[in-house]
Amino acid sequence: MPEVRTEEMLINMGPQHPSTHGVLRLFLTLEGEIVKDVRPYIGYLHRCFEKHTEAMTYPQVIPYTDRMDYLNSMSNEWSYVLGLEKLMGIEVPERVEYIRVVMAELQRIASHLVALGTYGNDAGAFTPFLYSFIDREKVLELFEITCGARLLYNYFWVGGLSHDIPANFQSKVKAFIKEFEPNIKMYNDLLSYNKIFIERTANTGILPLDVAINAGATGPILRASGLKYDLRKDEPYSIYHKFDFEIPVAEQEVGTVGDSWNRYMVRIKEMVQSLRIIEQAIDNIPEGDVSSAVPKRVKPPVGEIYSRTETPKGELGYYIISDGSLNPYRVKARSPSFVNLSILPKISKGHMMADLVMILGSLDIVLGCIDR
Amino acid sequence: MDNFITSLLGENILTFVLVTVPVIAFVAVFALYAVLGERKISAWMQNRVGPNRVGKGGVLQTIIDGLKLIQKEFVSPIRADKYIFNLAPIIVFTAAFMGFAVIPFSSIFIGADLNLGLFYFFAITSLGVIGLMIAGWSSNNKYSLYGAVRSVSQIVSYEIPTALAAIPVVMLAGSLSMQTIIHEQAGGILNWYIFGGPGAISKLILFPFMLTSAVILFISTLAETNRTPFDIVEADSEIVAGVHIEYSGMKFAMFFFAEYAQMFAVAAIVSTLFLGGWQSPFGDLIPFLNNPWIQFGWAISKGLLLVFVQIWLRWTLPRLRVDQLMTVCWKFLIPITLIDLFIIGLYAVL
Amino acid sequence: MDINDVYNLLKKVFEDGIGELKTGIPVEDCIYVEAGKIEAVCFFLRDEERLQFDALMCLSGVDKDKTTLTTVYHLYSYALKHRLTIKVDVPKDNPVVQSVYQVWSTAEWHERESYDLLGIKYEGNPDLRRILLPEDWEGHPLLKDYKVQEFYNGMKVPY
Amino acid sequence: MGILNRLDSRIEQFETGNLMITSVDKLLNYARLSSMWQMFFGLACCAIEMMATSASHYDLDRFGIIPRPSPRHCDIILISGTVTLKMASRIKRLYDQMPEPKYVLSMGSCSNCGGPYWEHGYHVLKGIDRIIPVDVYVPGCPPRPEALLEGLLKVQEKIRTQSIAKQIKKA
Repeated sequence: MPEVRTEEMLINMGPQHPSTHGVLRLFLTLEGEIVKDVRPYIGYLHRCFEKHTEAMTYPQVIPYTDRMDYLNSMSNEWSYVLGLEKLMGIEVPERVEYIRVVMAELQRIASHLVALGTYGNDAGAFTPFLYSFIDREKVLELFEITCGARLLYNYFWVGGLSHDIPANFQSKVKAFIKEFEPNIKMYNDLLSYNKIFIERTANTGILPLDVAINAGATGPILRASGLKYDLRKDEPYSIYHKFDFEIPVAEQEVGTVGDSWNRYMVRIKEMVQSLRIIEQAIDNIPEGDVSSAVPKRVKPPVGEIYSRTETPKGELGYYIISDGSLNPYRVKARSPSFVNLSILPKISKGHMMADLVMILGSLDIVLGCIDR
Repeated sequence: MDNFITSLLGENILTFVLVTVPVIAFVAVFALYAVLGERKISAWMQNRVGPNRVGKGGVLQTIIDGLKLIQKEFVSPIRADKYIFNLAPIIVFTAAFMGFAVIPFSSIFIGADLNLGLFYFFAITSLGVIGLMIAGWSSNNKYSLYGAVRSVSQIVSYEIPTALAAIPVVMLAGSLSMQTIIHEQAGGILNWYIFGGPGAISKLILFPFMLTSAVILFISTLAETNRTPFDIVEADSEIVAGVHIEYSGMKFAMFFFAEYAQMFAVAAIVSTLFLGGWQSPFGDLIPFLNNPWIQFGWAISKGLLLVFVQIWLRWTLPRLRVDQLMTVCWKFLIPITLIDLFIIGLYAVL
Repeated sequence: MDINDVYNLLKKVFEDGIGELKTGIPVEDCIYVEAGKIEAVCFFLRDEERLQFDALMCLSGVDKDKTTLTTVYHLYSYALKHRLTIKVDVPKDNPVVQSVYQVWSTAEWHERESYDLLGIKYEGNPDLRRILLPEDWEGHPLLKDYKVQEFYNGMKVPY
Repeated sequence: MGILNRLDSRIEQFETGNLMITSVDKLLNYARLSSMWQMFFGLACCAIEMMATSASHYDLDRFGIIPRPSPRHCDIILISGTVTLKMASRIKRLYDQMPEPKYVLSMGSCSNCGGPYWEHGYHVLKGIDRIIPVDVYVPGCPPRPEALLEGLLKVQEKIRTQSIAKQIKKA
């Protein structure tokens, strides 16, 4: 019998491709439908964040942090502002802390909703995407009545906030919680426990815990691999120690710990926990002034700090070096998506092309954050 | 008297034209409105409005889409195999349309009542896969090649359960002619083959098996028309747009057209085999409703109902993976249809 | 273990490989390590029972002054929940640092980024190419004396 | 341009507003403006607002605008976000792959002029109009969905003023 000649197929996926979530380019080596090798090429959205920080004053950097991970601007700002506050030794008023917690958790819900919707889209189910955007609009409206912007807020300032919350904010948030809570069950019925969806995602792209830690995975991806670790609990910043909430980790429910389905499911469960935090915080916002601690000139002493917070995508760290002037000497952003994407080649080899799309979607990357 | 036009005019060229034109017109109007229907139904399912600017409530949207597509430049990529590239949409469209020849719209109207009608239908619709194959191949695009390979493996595999699920009806009716099959189901909703066909004993015994066959036939025709959850041929999140990635303008519209025409064709086949085709569900209780002209309404509305189910499924379910698609076909559908076939065959012989 | 204990431990094992310990400035203390020893030191930090730094949080390149580039390693231990900052100084005219890719695979992309933006070369990195900027880009933008090129591929770069 | 190329020079003599030509013009323009298929393509922050605009709350489908993944099926490309120098050549190629007649909408300050990255953004293209022609600019960082809709309506307005005869002449 003559030998069958086989050839590897080299395919460029992206930078324009419906499921690369932006301008990511994947260089695939395929054997039929099986993925032999994946090489991510990034930098198509490199917007020179770090060079900009060196030319701007400290508060001017905040809008640029917004534009890094544009799906969770609030959390980006928080991490940066938190670092500066620690460096300058500013005590933030209690009211500010509460509002920040509420905003960050709302932002987490909004970000996870996009993750959910686009993930459904990757799987070929278009409807969850539209449902999740209906819910996301409600969150955006809350942001909009507070600071006027839908996407990029410039809301957290060093020592305070740009605006106080409006009078009807609390009642609106409560109304949102009431509307949104039953929808989570709807998403579970529509997508999470759909037989086809489970078949597509369970047991694909398994990331073992030791690899996850060694490769620097953080956030939902680390928790889906089975480690109960969340900066909000394990290295509590702000006032998270006051709230009672769980950290969702992967359980042996469907598939294997560390697979795509669990990465997706951890996010759904996190939304429930975020709602719990908001419920606890929203009634206890103390009276006070949100801008009393805002310094006129932000001029930290010579020094450096690595501040990190738990954003929806994982651990976002800013390494800020101050030389005592008005401009930062160096700001390095350690973005969660950047590290999480670097795991992709490790977990997608040997899967099919359709699985690769699902694995990439389960990492929930944002290219603005990767390329900065 | 299979065709009132034939009986009126006899067999001549005018008859053939007169028989073909209404079918073409129907398919054209159907395809246009199925696209619009799909957009409207999906909008309705997703809390949206859907197209509403062109005409009242957007009723002319797809016509205007077509008018726009006529104006588009037709790009043929420099590396594409030009003749085959241009031929492919025509093959796909023709194959989809030729199936309509044997679809009975009424007891007095059918394009051609072949005594091998069902066989002809399966044979001719699978020609479409050749069109898809050469479309994907000649585009000289890796994504469309993937689409082509996927479409061939998918459609060829699903031919088997489609045929196997249709055979029980053929055995019970004793004919491959579409009109005969429908005539066998006369006498109201309970005599339809989905409920086991005419005859009290056969209903009791055959109902579960015929129902399974009907469901399997519906599922595998979904796969043959590349509808979700089996739309891996044009899965946008994986291979962008599959075989028609390089087609623009009217050539692309022809693929679109063919897909929607085929949706109705397979729906009509399912309704002919299992839902009594043009038979009124009330049988002889209300003789007026079995009037040959009302029968058009029954045939079309049963088809549309099944098309609606196809659209409904598309906007609800995620899609399967290639290997899972094959697993469903070879490990589930084919064994189940074989068992079905055996039992129904046993019954038919006895 | 506080930073002094870590420092003493490292000093005992690696002697000359460890530079000074810097404390007192806000907010972070750090230990300086020789560029040629960093891989061994990191292996030790990861595998030593009392330290167990199993994760590299961040790796940053810094243009320290006119003659020096610095690589900063922020380490974290999930097992023991403590952190450590390590710095490696290299001269600008020969910026070569050992790669810590073998220790933490996170480092691969971080090192590529640092090479891309600052030009620090990491010896032993399996794939040391530019990561954010195009392959044919000139210069390393995060250097303080970086001059933007006028044209790239026929497109004007400055406003 | 498809059918228009075939009509070719015969049209030119009708240049000055022949009654029949204007009516055909109107119909064809109406077809083009009512069914602008958009490219399923996002760059940065603005892409999220673009997605929000096509989602249920704002619903671009009302205007007959649906996203298509392949550039060959598209009529309009929304440049939604910062264009970097590395990406610019790819966008140019995508634009070239689209069949005529095609339209470009530049969404957001970044693609209009570089936006907040205009000064120190060494890797940002300062305006998409440096590589491809733009029909409508929508300002904002990012523009609200309403602003994007307004921009799309402006594109429709522009199409409404086009004529077969004039286009042939230009080409």
